[in-house]
Amino acid sequence: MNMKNIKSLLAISCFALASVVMHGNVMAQQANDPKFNKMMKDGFKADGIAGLDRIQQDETQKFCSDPVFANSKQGTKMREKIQKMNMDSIKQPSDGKYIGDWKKGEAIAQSGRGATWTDKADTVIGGGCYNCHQIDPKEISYGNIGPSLTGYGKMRGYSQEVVTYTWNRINNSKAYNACSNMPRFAHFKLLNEQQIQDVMALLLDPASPVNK
Amino acid sequence: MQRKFTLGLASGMAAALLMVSSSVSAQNSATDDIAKYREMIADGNPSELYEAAGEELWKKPAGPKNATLEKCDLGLGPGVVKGAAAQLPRYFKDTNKVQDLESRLMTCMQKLQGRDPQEMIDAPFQKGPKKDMEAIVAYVVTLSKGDKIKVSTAHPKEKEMYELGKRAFFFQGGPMDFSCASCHGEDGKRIRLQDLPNITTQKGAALGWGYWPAYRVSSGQFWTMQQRLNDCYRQQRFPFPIYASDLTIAVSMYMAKNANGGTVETPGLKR
Amino acid sequence: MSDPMRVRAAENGGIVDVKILMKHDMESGQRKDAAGKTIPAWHITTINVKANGKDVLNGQFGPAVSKDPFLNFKYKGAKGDKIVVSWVDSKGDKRTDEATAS
Amino acid sequence: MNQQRRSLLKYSAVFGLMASAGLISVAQAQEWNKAAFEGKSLDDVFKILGAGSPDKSSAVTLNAPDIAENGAVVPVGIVTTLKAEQMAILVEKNPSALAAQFYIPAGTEPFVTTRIKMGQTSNVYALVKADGKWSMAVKEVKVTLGGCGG
Repeated sequence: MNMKNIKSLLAISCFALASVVMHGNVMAQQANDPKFNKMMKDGFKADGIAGLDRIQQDETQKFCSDPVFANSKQGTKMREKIQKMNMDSIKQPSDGKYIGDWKKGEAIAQSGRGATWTDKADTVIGGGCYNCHQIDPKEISYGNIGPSLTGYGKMRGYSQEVVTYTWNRINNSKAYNACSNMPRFAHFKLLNEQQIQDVMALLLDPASPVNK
Repeated sequence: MQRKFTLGLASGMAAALLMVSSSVSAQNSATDDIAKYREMIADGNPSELYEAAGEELWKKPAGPKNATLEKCDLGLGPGVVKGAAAQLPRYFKDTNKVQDLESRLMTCMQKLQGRDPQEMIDAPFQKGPKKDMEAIVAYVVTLSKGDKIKVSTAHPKEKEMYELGKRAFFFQGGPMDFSCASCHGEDGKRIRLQDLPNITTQKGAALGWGYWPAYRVSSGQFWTMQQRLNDCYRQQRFPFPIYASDLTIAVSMYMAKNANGGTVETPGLKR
Repeated sequence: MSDPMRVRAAENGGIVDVKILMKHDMESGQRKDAAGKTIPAWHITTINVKANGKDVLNGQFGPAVSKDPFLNFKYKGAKGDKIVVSWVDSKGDKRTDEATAS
Repeated sequence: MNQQRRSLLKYSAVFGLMASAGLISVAQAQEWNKAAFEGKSLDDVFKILGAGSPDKSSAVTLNAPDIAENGAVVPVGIVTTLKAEQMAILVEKNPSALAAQFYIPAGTEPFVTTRIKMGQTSNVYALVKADGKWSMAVKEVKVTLGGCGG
């Protein structure tokens, strides 16, 4: 990084800091719009487990709802801040175990159920992994919003570094990419620790069909 | 096919070039087979059954005023149904609001027939007054089939609605951080085997907006655009969008305006 | 009370192509309601198609025929043939609709 | 088209009334073949139809997709060069194998298309009875999971 860049970065962050102080907002992120807020408030009603708290955005969601800013140079600092915040929230497995049962992991990856207003509070939430990823090559019905995970462990190896990265990514993908399309499975308690271990096994157990 | 191949490469790992390209060709044959399947069911769209029922309801006196909907103004003047769906949503002077097809039909039911719009809003989809609404929508949209989508944002309220809709389209929330854009903001994406139109582009918006309302094979039901949006929000894990709320009309306005120049293919036949 | 069918019949080279859409839930007997109770089967059982009073097709449906059934077949006939389609379902409900071959 | 539909509606109302008043008996020619539709396995149905173990025949064509995007609607057609008197559609892995059966009078083409439900990926059978003998065609149809699955 050359001097000029550092200078402009400094200038930007100073300005951002100043505007935070002045307006309670970050520079160039879309302004608060009372008309929009009212439309959202009047537009939804709570139904079953889907309460109105679901449209109360956290910092990550607010930032990512403005893709123009989020992907801009000016958004860099905020992006890094959000990634750090999400990274810091990740917990390593309490029992030290990263790899569970790949067969259970496959079932979790297949299911896209749970957490809608037609579900009950005790409906088991699926990982919905196949919605966006290719995983077991035998499953032809897979989406492509995320990258293919076929051959995941075979290609990357099974080192602790790969294991930890994968654990973190499933727990909270926003730790690496602030506006990743992937849900924060641990943060919102979509999957519990054991379920994440099982999905880990689907990707990283050498016996899993993913690595055959 | 070329595009999918490139995408497959981009998202795959360079180390697995061979593997990725072979699985992409398997995928292509799967999507080709799905295309064949769709072609096989395209003939005989059960929407026709709803359309016939809707025409009857349009012409049948109903409600406290025992009147028909034949004088309903959908934007092209009282009683003009042909081509009306192609120019909605739009601003209406009498209500001083931007309305989509369903909210406008509620206005007509209220003014002409004396029916209470709240009953329509509160009714579950596919039941009671909504069942009538669905049939009437099938009838109205069929009479725009083949027309060009031509939605205006000339009126300030229309322009405002479009901008609000755009913002709502990118609004993330819920326990999965989804917005409409999570699935409909990029080209060439799929959930499972379903292609996801990129609604931020004209081509993608026309593929989405132009084919709904539709008969939905998986549920065996005719779905209006309001129900289509409702289920999108359900899958987004959002709370329940209120029927014909400004939110739903704004998102519709965003899609419809983006789709301008595309063709109305409704009623469609969907998975 | 059953809803009307859509019947289309088009003659081409002495062959009439008949396409029928029936409005029926065709409940399979496999589904459960919200309370977990099995929804009993309810489906069209027999369908009869006549052209100018003469049988041109008899069909029998089980619960595995799709909701809002579609049926397409062809017979030797002419423009102007009067086509009468009738179905009966497992509760004894009936429906008859008519079309003219064009 | 509208005109045609209106007359269609008018006619159907009249016919519906006649039918419900018992003035015409609807589909009187056929009794529903309860036993065949309640047969569980392919063999059950073959036995009830008196089909024995039908031979595969290239004269019978089963039109069905390789993959169905949704098991609720699978288009299936049978066409044959044989002089078909009866046709039947069977799904091996459905709870009851027989989906639909057709009686083809003289003058009707040996061609029929309909749509069926399939609970899972399965072989689909097209059976044709001609000159008193049953023949068949078989095809596997894959039923995929579509959509978000929620």
